[in-house]
Amino acid sequence: EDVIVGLVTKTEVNPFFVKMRQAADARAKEKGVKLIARAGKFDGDNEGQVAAIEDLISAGAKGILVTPNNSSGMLDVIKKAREAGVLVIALDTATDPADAVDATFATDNFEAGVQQGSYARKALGDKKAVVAMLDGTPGGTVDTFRHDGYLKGFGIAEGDPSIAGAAITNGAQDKGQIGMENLLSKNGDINAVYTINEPAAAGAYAALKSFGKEGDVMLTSIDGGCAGVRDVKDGKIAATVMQFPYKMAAMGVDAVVEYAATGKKPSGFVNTGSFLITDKPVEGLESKDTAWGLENCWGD
Amino acid sequence: MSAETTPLQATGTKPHIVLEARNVVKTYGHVTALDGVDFELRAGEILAVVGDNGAGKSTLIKALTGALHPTSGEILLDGVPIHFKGPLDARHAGIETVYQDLAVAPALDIASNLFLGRELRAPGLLGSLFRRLDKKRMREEARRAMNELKFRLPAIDNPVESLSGGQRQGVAVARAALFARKLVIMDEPTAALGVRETGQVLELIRSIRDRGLPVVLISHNMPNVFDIADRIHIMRLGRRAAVVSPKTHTMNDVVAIMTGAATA
Amino acid sequence: MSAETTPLQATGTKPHIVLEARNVVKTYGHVTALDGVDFELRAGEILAVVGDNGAGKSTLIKALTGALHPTSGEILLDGVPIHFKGPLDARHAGIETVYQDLAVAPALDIASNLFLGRELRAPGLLGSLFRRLDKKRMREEARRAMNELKFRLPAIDNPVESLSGGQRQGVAVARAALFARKLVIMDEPTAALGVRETGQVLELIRSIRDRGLPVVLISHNMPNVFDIADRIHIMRLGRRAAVVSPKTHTMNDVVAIMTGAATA
Amino acid sequence: MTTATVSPVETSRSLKSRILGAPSAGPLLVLIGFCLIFALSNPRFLATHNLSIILQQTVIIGVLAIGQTLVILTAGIDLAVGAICVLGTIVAGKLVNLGYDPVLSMGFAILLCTAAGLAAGGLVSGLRLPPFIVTLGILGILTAALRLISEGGAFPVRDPFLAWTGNTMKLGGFVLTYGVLIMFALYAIVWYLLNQTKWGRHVYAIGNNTEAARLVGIPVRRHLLSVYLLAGLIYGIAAWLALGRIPNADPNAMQSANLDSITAVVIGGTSLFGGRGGLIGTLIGALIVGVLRNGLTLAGIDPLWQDLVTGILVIIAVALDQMSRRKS
Amino acid sequence: MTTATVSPVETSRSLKSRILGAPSAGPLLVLIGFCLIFALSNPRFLATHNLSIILQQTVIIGVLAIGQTLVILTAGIDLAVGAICVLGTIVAGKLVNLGYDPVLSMGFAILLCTAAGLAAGGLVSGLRLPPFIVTLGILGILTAALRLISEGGAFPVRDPFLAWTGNTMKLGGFVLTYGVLIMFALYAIVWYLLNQTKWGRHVYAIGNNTEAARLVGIPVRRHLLSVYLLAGLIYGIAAWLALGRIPNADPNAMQSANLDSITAVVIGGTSLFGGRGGLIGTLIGALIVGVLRNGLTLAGIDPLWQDLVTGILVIIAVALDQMSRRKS
Ligand SMILES: Nc1ncnc2c1ncn2[C@@H]1O[C@H](COP(=O)(O)OP(=O)(O)OP(=O)(O)O)[C@@H](O)[C@H]1O
Ligand SMILES: Nc1ncnc2c1ncn2[C@@H]1O[C@H](COP(=O)(O)OP(=O)(O)OP(=O)(O)O)[C@@H](O)[C@H]1O
Ligand SMILES: [Mg+2]
Ligand SMILES: [Mg+2]
Repeated sequence: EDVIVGLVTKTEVNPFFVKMRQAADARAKEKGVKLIARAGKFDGDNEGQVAAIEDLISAGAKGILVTPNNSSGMLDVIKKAREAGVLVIALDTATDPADAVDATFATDNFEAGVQQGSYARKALGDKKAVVAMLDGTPGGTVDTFRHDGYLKGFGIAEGDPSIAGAAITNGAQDKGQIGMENLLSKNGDINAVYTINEPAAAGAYAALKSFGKEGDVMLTSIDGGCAGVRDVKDGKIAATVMQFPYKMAAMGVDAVVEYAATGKKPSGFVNTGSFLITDKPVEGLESKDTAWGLENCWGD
Repeated sequence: MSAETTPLQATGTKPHIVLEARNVVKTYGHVTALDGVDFELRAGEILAVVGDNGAGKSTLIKALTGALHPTSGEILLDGVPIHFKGPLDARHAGIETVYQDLAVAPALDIASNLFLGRELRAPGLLGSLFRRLDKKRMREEARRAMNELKFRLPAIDNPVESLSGGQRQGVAVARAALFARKLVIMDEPTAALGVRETGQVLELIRSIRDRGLPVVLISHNMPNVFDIADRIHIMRLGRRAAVVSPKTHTMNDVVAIMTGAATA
Repeated sequence: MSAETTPLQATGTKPHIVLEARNVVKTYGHVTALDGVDFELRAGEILAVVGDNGAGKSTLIKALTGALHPTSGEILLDGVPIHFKGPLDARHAGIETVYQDLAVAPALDIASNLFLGRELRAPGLLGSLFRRLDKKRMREEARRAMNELKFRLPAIDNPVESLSGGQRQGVAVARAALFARKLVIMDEPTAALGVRETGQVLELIRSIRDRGLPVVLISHNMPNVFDIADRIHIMRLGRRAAVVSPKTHTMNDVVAIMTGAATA
Repeated sequence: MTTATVSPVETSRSLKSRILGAPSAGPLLVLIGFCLIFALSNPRFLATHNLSIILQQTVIIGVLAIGQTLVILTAGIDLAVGAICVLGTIVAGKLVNLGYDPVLSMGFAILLCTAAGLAAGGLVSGLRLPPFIVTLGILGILTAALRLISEGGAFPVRDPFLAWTGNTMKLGGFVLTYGVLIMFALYAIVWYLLNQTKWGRHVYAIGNNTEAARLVGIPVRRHLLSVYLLAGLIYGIAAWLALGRIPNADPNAMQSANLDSITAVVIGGTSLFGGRGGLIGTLIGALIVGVLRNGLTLAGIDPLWQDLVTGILVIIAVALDQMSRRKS
Repeated sequence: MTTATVSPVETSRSLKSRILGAPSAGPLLVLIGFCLIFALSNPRFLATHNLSIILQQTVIIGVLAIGQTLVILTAGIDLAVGAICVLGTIVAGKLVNLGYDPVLSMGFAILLCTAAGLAAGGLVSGLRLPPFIVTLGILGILTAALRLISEGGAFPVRDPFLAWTGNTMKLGGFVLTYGVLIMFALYAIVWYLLNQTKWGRHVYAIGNNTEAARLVGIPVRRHLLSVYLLAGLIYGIAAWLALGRIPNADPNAMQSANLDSITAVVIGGTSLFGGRGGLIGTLIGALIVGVLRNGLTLAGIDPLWQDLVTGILVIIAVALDQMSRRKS
């Protein structure tokens, strides 16, 4: 019988997870194992993810890779899976407590937010900042980490008067655009924009352009998708923070294959890293240029 | 005022008036459906209400049963002014009505429609504590009631929407007859009925009167009206044109009043 | 087969049969609504169809107009077997019908309902190219048609749901009369009508016949039937019990056949 | 009409025709059909453990769909099912985490859900607003309120009472959670209410012809109120069941509960126009959705294709049901 | 009935009563009321630039809601609006990026959307399936298909023709995009179809009483097919407008388009039971939603609270409309 690797991502709506699944699929084919993937329906679909893990246990998966929608949402079912002898690895988002899973291959989203925020602050120079926050889905784990990280990196606290306003984008470009337009209508002095991900940034750019302000606003993002990196190269986005879903997925599949063959389990937290990508580096912040970014980006 | 107060006793020869309307007006936008209509139903009588199409007959009886709120005017039950908030109040007062549109739920079966709003509960704990319906008894009673009307019907648990027009009307008529405690109002109850079934319904109306309940019968069928009515209330243009007795007036007289060709 | 073929000429004394049904059966589950019914409508006649409630009259005419598909049996128009796929085909063949349930769209206004499915287009380019409705003309024609029936109606752009029962029926009758080219079928067209309005509709039926179109009239009103019909088709239990002439039979005879107390 | 009986009114229909004519016969056959196909594609599908999993996965949507069925039968629609249920999980979780008695906390949360249902019912019946708008508005209000109460994030709820519904028991070799039993009990109770009491009759009558219901003297507004209230209570109980499945309160959970519960109701053969359908169909509808999801995963269908296959199968399911109905 | 006229049938109603009685009068007053409140809370709201922004934000949902109105008027519901529109953006974008002629690409994409509408119409009218299930199924199928076509990710679409609808022009000091003009033109055309042609009459008749429509000889099935087909065409045009707003094809866009478009229709006073309502109301409904979102941001309301305020205001909007209607 085939070795079955289960993959449970947050949603199929976010290209980040789509790419993660594609990478896992490719790696599984390479290794001659079978990948069964499932996803939640929306950010926060804990029930959908729990059901997915249950189904994968039923299907006889050897190992399950999961990007939990929230860090404590599926502790019970993970426990059930491990008790049934299934290797469970958290990808992208750690569980709380972290040792609920066998191992975690993830980025530090808070740190990624800090990188985005620090860059924006430094790149603005000594200009007085007027910030717009384009959030994802309030309450989501990643959303909170990135948002808080950005503020920390920017050196301001929640509720700081330099924050001109916020909008909920659900990480979608259409909502990103509408949110940005309305915030610009409200305050034309906005000169720094946080975005939860690159689709939201694409929407924000469309709005900035229609206001003729695309040149003088510090638009930054997180993800490192190739479309996003190209936007950085084209100067639409000033900088983005790249993550490595391919890496996480491939490492995850490898670990399951190894476990199936030898019974050896990985353990602990493996930071797959995040890099600031920009063609306009600022002093005191390590960054890579878009040429490097395009080589290492995910997607196409 | 509760409608349950003891009826005033009829004094002298003046008969007791069970249901009365005074100067009732009902307008819809710029359409005046009732233009100050008066109405009197006496104890123990069959009162026919006749009039051209659109004369306001249905609107009048809807105003009487609380199915609509008159723009102005007064309605009295047993001489006491009442304000029905809806048909439920009228039902509580013992008034049963056959509306012209029948008021049936097409997807429900015949028995359910017959007992709609007056369902029977099972005897004993099942009924009182668990509020269980007595479906069997309702089915049986429904069958009995429809048989009494000599209606040929398909199975009693067929939905009403599968019935013929006359059969459907039969269900509505049987319902009103079954539950009336004070008076019955029927808006064109025989319009869709065959000759035999019409006869049965007229029979039924007489038997209701004989039980002591007055009946208001709206009908366009003059022979029927003259056959059965004690008095005839004639509507014209949203008003009462006249009240006549079938003994003193002919059908032609009544039609003439209805159409405005004559006055009473 | 197109229904537009030239009618066969009546040969000899045998009158030409316009619409015919042979041994039509319609069952719903275990209910047999039509149990092998035959039917013949002759050119230029008014044929009354009578029968108890549930005898199958409405089912029969629905089978004739394609509104339902018979379980078995044959239908012929001008002697040619036809298979109406739906009421649209019957309409194309020039058959207009007043259904017992009226078939009106309650939220649409009177004029729209009168012209439903037969809307008039504006003259000229507006109509032919832009397919614009001629609302003004439809309103006027509708007003004229309803006035002809001497119906008292509120404004012609009131929705049909705000009409009285009889007024609504008037709209359906006027529609059928306005558009018939071959024959008219009316299922209890006067059930909800007042005395005056009934007279008008009977008048209308006669005038349709005088235009050369045969009319099928379903009615429970024996005096009306005997007043107007050339022949009477009597339904009983889903079959044709008899076809009689009002000249040779009395009302009592007909009622007796209907109820099974006698045979023709 | 021809009847051979002496009495003009025929006796009741035969048992066979009643079963075949029952509105849930079609969906049931479809459910059985799907199960057979999945069993053939992967024998693990029929493992008692897997069947038990499917039941557990059906619990939340299954229970929410009871309330949705009630509302839809009155010709309404409820877009706040998920939000009200999440309200229950957040409030109960918050209170317990603050140290309040778990039973009281859960009770209070369920009460709050009932109140939310009552508010919806009040607006629908009192102001006669379209249920779509009322429940959409309540969805918006609750979405914001939940974020505010939970201070933006999900939090774990660790309490044995709140998690009790997730505990398992054995029933003749079959492992069930108490949640599954509660779901079946709720179906039984509401089925009884709908089919064996006056209250249920009136739900159907109102949905089928509101004006007729009013004219025969059914207190339509009060009745609508009671329907939404009961629905709210059921959503509150669903919150308890949800905590049993996932001991975690998340303001962003159950966003697809609206569509999922309506889907179960419609697949189960209940009309969105009200007055026609039933609860058994809804249970079957919810199971069909659960079986599809589980079965497709076990069959190893790529998730990209799962949406597609589910879309097609749902259409086929309803088409088969429709055809079987037209035949009878 | 008392009428002073000689003719028994009265003449048409007065102009005043027709305007006040028009079904969209209520929503219009609500829209004006909201605008006034927002203008008072922040003078920037009335800046021509901001008003123009609101119009631009309304374009996509506004156009999708035209198709949704048509479907709802026939007593249906369309859950595939967003998916069909995204199909258009992805196919057009993909083809252009592959080097095909932009006009032909867009034309082909619109054709494909029309075909999707036709498929929905075929299932609804041919197999007589509930529109809810049919469009839900198509939503699932398209969701999967879109991901397959786009290989999961969004991609930029750089073509002046596809982006043309986003270009601006000045109209007396007011900056408008061509997209906004196309939206108004579509409203005008479909309004004409609905109100001035036989086709539109029949849409209302079918939604109001399908059986009556069938009996008077309206070819109901064929007509339903044409409605879904036209809706699909409109969703295709919306795809072009969407590319004008964001020159980026994203398979994950428009997730909320179903709910948003239905909301616009219902706020606009069209009944979900079909046959009652109109297109003007929908336009106003879409604008109300846009104005709320923009106005609340300009008023500085925290986005966490915006859902709450929007929920309340939507209920109030419809309540006011309802009351004004009951008065008249
Ligand atoms: N809801 C309404 N809106 C507007 N006009 C109405 C409404 N209901 C009734 N009318 C009008 O009021 C008048 C009286 O109607 P009503 O139904 O009382 O007549 P009726 O005497 O019962 O007639 P019929 O014999 O045809 O049943 C009619 O002209 C009708 O058009
Ligand atoms: N859709 C249906 N399903 C089941 N039974 C039906 C259906 N339609 C009609 N029937 C039955 O068929 C029989 C004939 O009905 P039909 O409507 O033809 O009678 P009718 O002669 O027109 O009666 P009426 O004078 O009351 O209008 C009735 O017993 C009716 O219950
Ligand atoms: Mg009347
Ligand atoms: Mg009939």
